[in-house]
Amino acid sequence: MPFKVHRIEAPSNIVETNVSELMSFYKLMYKMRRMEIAADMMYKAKFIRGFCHLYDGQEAVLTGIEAAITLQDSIITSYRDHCQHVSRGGTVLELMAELMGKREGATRGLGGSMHIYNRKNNFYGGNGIVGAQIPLGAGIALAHKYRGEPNVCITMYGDGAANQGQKYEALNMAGLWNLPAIFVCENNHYGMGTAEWRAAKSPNFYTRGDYIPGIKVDGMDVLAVKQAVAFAKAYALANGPIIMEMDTYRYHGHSMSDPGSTYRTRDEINAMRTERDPIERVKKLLLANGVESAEFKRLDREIKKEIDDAVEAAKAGSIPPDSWLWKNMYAAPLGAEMRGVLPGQYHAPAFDPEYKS
Amino acid sequence: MPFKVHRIEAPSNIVETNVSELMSFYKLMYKMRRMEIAADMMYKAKFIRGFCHLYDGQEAVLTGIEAAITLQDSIITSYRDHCQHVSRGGTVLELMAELMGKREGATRGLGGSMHIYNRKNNFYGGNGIVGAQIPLGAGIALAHKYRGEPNVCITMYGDGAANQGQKYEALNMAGLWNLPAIFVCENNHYGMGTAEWRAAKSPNFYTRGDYIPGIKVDGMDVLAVKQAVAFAKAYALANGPIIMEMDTYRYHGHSMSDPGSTYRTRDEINAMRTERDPIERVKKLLLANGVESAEFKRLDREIKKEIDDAVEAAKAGSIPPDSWLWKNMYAAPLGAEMRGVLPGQYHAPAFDPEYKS
Amino acid sequence: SEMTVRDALNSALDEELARDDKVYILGEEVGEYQGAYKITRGLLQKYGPDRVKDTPITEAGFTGIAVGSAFAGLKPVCEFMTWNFAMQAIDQIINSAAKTLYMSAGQISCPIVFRGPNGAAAGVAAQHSQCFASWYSSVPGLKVLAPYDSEDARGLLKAAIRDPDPVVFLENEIMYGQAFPVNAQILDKDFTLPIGKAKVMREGKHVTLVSFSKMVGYCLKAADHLSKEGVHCEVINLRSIKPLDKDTLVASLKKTHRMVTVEEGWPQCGVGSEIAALMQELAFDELDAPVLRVTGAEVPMPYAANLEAAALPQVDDIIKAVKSVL
Amino acid sequence: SEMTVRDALNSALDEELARDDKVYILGEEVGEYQGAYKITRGLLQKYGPDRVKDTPITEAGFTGIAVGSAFAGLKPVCEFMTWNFAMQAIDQIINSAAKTLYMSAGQISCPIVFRGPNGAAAGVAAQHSQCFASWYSSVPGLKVLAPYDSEDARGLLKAAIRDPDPVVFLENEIMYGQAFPVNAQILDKDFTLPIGKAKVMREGKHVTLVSFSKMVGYCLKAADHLSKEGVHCEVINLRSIKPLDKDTLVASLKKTHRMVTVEEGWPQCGVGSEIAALMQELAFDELDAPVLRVTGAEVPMPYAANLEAAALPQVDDIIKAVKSVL
Ligand SMILES: Cc1ncc(C[n+]2csc(CCOP(=O)(O)OP(=O)(O)O)c2C)c(N)n1
Ligand SMILES: Cc1ncc(C[n+]2csc(CCOP(=O)(O)OP(=O)(O)O)c2C)c(N)n1
Ligand SMILES: [Mg+2]
Ligand SMILES: [Mg+2]
Repeated sequence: MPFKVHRIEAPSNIVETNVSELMSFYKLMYKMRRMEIAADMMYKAKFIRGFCHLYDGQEAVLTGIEAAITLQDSIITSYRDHCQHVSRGGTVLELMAELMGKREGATRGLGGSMHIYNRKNNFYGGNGIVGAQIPLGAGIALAHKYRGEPNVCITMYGDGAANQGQKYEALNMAGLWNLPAIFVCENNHYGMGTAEWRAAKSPNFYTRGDYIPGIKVDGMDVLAVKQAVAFAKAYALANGPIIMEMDTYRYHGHSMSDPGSTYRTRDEINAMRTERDPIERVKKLLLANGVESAEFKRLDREIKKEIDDAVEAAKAGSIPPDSWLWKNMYAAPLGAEMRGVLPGQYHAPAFDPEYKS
Repeated sequence: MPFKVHRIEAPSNIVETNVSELMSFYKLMYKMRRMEIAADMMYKAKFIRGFCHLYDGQEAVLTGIEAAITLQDSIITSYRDHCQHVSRGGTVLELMAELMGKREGATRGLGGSMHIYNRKNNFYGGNGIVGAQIPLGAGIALAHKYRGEPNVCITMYGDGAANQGQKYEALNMAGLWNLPAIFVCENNHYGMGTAEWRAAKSPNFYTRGDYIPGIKVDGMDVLAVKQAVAFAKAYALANGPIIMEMDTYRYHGHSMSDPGSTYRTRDEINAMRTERDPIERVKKLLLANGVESAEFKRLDREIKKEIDDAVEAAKAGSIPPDSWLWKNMYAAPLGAEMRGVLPGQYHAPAFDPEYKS
Repeated sequence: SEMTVRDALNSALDEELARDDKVYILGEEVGEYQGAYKITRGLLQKYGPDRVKDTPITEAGFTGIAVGSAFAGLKPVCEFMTWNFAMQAIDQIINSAAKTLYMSAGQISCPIVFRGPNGAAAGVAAQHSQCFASWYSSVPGLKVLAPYDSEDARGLLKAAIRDPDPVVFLENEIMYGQAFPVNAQILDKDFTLPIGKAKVMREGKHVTLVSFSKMVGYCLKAADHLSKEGVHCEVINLRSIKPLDKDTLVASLKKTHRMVTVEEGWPQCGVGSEIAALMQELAFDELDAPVLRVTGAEVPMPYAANLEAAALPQVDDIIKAVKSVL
Repeated sequence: SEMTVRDALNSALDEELARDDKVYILGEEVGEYQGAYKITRGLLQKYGPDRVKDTPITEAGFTGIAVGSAFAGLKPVCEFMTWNFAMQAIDQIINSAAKTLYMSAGQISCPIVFRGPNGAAAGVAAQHSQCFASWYSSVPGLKVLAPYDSEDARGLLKAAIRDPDPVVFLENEIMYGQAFPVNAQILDKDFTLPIGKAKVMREGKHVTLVSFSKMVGYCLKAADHLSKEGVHCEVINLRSIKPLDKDTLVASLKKTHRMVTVEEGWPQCGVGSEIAALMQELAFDELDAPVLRVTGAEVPMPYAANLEAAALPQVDDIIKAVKSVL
């Protein structure tokens, strides 16, 4: 699938890669896949509660992005944020423990599935409000520019979110101020149960920035994603915002309460899995380039074990003490007293991001 | 100035008119002009308080719109809403009295300058929140369609409002649902003190609907406006939403606290007045077509007198009784009691749109 | 017979759609998906896409559209997937829906119902667990209702849809699946409950428990438990948070002389604050003890189950509060 | 010497821009136009367009951008032309700014000030006159400040900008032009006031008047008047509405045993409701009379001057309320 473009010239369709890069893609994507499948199982086994939005099917998008940027570049996304945790340097254990509400979790059991962050490595979450991350991402880009850093902010959102008004407000300001902002619409073709064309009069999301250039990419092809994001990063640093539409697919339902099969056909899902799966695609390339299939067996086993171990360790984790309720509401609590459930119960909130106590 | 279009074929540039139609335009526009000038004077004389946004300079837009639609079609606009009151059948006295906070006012002294309505003649106000009228207008269009009426809703907003996210949300839904909605961007080139190009990365407002067709019209030419709106109404009834950008100009500052001369040059304002004034333009046409200049003298005197009389009558009006504070908060008050300023002071709100008591 | 709150809401919508063709429903996933929480199940099939409209995820826009259509004479029921998302649209709810009748001197009314689940569900963390009862109830021009059981759900929703004013209707996701007894009267297609009236769910003489929505059930449980210890609580289900039924509250206070309010929302400027302020203003001499507020803890909602439980009132907390005013 | 509240705010902004290059201002008309109410006068000229940024009229968008930049380490001062317009952006203030530090387990802080005029100005009617003090003060994670005079304006705004948490800063348009005495300490470039502490503006023994923003002046006037009749009011300027300085309030109540709260906002679930609820909860036995609330009337703000006056607390109302608790 060639790039489609809007108000910009397409980058080259010719990509250079090598076995070791492809291997690293395979490993990361396979790990994401297994992690999400494990989360699905743990949810069904009632170790996880609340909302839980899985990323399997879409792995090439994030993997390609990460390949084209550095940890000095920023990422912000929606509630579908598990895989950013690992791509930005977190562990599977931290993710699993978070989903299970354990103190070992990425956000200590405070945030849950939708609220994962890694400030150190410029991952800004995790946002449960559809569309809200879009201006936030533009603001992070503004901070990069303000400080004169050679970095961009990647803002990821769905095809459903693409209709949000605040997206247009953010695009306009990003354009006016030439912010180094890359807006990545992960078009998995459904926002919950609503097909893109039922929610968007124009589902050509790469053109929806109107006066902002756009590029449409096969989001199931990690090499295409990497190529396009590298191009977009250079563009954004030199000129300002750009929109990328990643054509992708979520295998699971929207969240755990959605079987994901009432508004789309089994055939559609199966066709995606068999014809466009991003992991199989890379695997095929590697096999064609001399990697033995035994090597994959070994790798897969290794990764599965990593996930299984993380799941077990997370299960064995402990729940956060009740005193943590009162931590990190304020960076400067200033002696404030917050009220508990009962009158007379006042608590002094503490700033304690290390959770020392 | 020819029509400019976006995703649609332009209507004909050839307009038919006649002396009597032009005369009616002249009268309405001149009345609007004098009324706004009177409001300016009354404001400066401290008979009017708070916000007061004048429409002089932009008269051809509303006049042309009204000429192309009927009172069964709906209009909604921003806080710059004085002239809709008279174009939709209200009196100058009602408007002036409202500005002075009198019980004889269009909204009985409750609404003030920004909140004028005429429900009977499908004028929905009057909205003080920039952009909020845009989805409201789409909703009124939805009601027309829902009931199978052959009518459109005209939603008027400024170049500043054109950047609002809720506009994009409303456009998308209007497009999805083929609503008979005409979105009229009155581009007077400034939103308060901000020139259009400082607020909008793309100030081609007629193209900002992207997938929604648009047409740019000389908003200082009442005949062009009429022609284009008639075209747009037919289009909207058959197909759904359309955007119209009216190139116009406000002679006054944004509101009474703005001299209107810090962010634009006197030269610019003077050039507009001398070269593009919508009233002079119609007058010239009429003079060229045999109307005597004495006739204008007579007319102008008549209209000025109407305005002066209205101003005097408004001044002589009475202030609303304090008991009106408690009217029309609810259509069905259900025996509720609302609290006054002091404890123990409870008031039963009444539904009394006739203000009988 | 029994009926879940979900079915109560669903049947109320169904009957009102049937009764008045100006009534229509719009919101995210209300149609083809049958509702995120299945409140609108079957309605698209029965009434078609003009009456049951799926919207994009654009709350400000579709709320404005709904309000505009109400100005123009339709009677929309505007579903928010949860009330948290209505913050994107709150300007339209307050500045357009609540204020226009007044600003237009009675010309333009706004017969609309805004509904959806409010407050905490289970394990959905800080951005999905806020209670908006106090904010909306502060606004003159709005009516604010919160059903507890299936009777409330049917009677209040049908009353809200028939009401000519904007109504904020606060449901609770956790209650959707709960079944309650219903009788023929409640099932009658013209059954409505009066807006602005609280219901005494249980009579008692020692202390009055006041709450709304899910917490009414907790109060009833606490009352049950306390009655075994000889403490008889009067339990009031507010039903209407605006207008607030101060007469019923004062009457009960005159009887018990003690009051505890219970809500899941944050304490500061909460519904309990208003009730406490009102009671001491209106019936100072009747109070034998302070009106105590049991509330959600003053924290953004944490995710972990134990912390979530600690952040919300439990039956035990209510019992403790009651004991402390005796 | 004297200084207007406008100049106090302006000088505070100026000094904080000079002090910390992470501080920047954004909002509608803050730059070339010099501020709709001229609070930012001269700052664009002095600090340039990267530090003083004009935005389009897109509150949700620029608030989100401001919050995002704060997450990433900048210190934005986000001006709302009035707080009414912030309803379009309230989701970003609550769900992004207030909750993220907590949700991120202390990783991502949000040092931002949201500021602008709040509540009623003169003759601007229902959509432009709402007081948001109670709503914002209900939200854990926010700090909510409301200056009264020039000392407050300087000291609280500078403290807010230096504070690492999101601060909602509620000004009053009518106060901008008022001049107040200032001394060298107040004018010092490192003058800040503590967040969370109320100020006793006037000592008294008969009754405590509690208010914030413009109403503090009305309370002082009422106290003046009453003192001539031998009634000595203690006047408390809250300054901080979240956190609320309950210690100062209780201490005063212990002295006077009577309290009247005054605010321009609506009564239900207002700041006065919270204070009344708190006082009877924390100091029931100290109350010799109910805590009375003087508030804005429960109506959308009408336009006509006489109705507007009737809808807002006047000095006379405060005097009446005081007399009724004596
Ligand atoms: C403002 C808001 N409205 C509604 C929701 C409920 N909701 C959560 S995700 C979602 C669908 C989003 O679809 P899309 O943007 O395509 O992202 P995807 O889930 O496909 O990744 C909805 C409606 C929400 N969280 N926030
Ligand atoms: C949401 C919101 N933000 C800000 C304002 C303040 N304001 C009132 S009018 C205006 C300028 C609008 O300009 P434009 O849309 O071009 O309309 P015009 O006044 O030129 O007719 C601003 C910023 C407001 N009323 N509402
Ligand atoms: Mg999607
Ligand atoms: Mg303009």
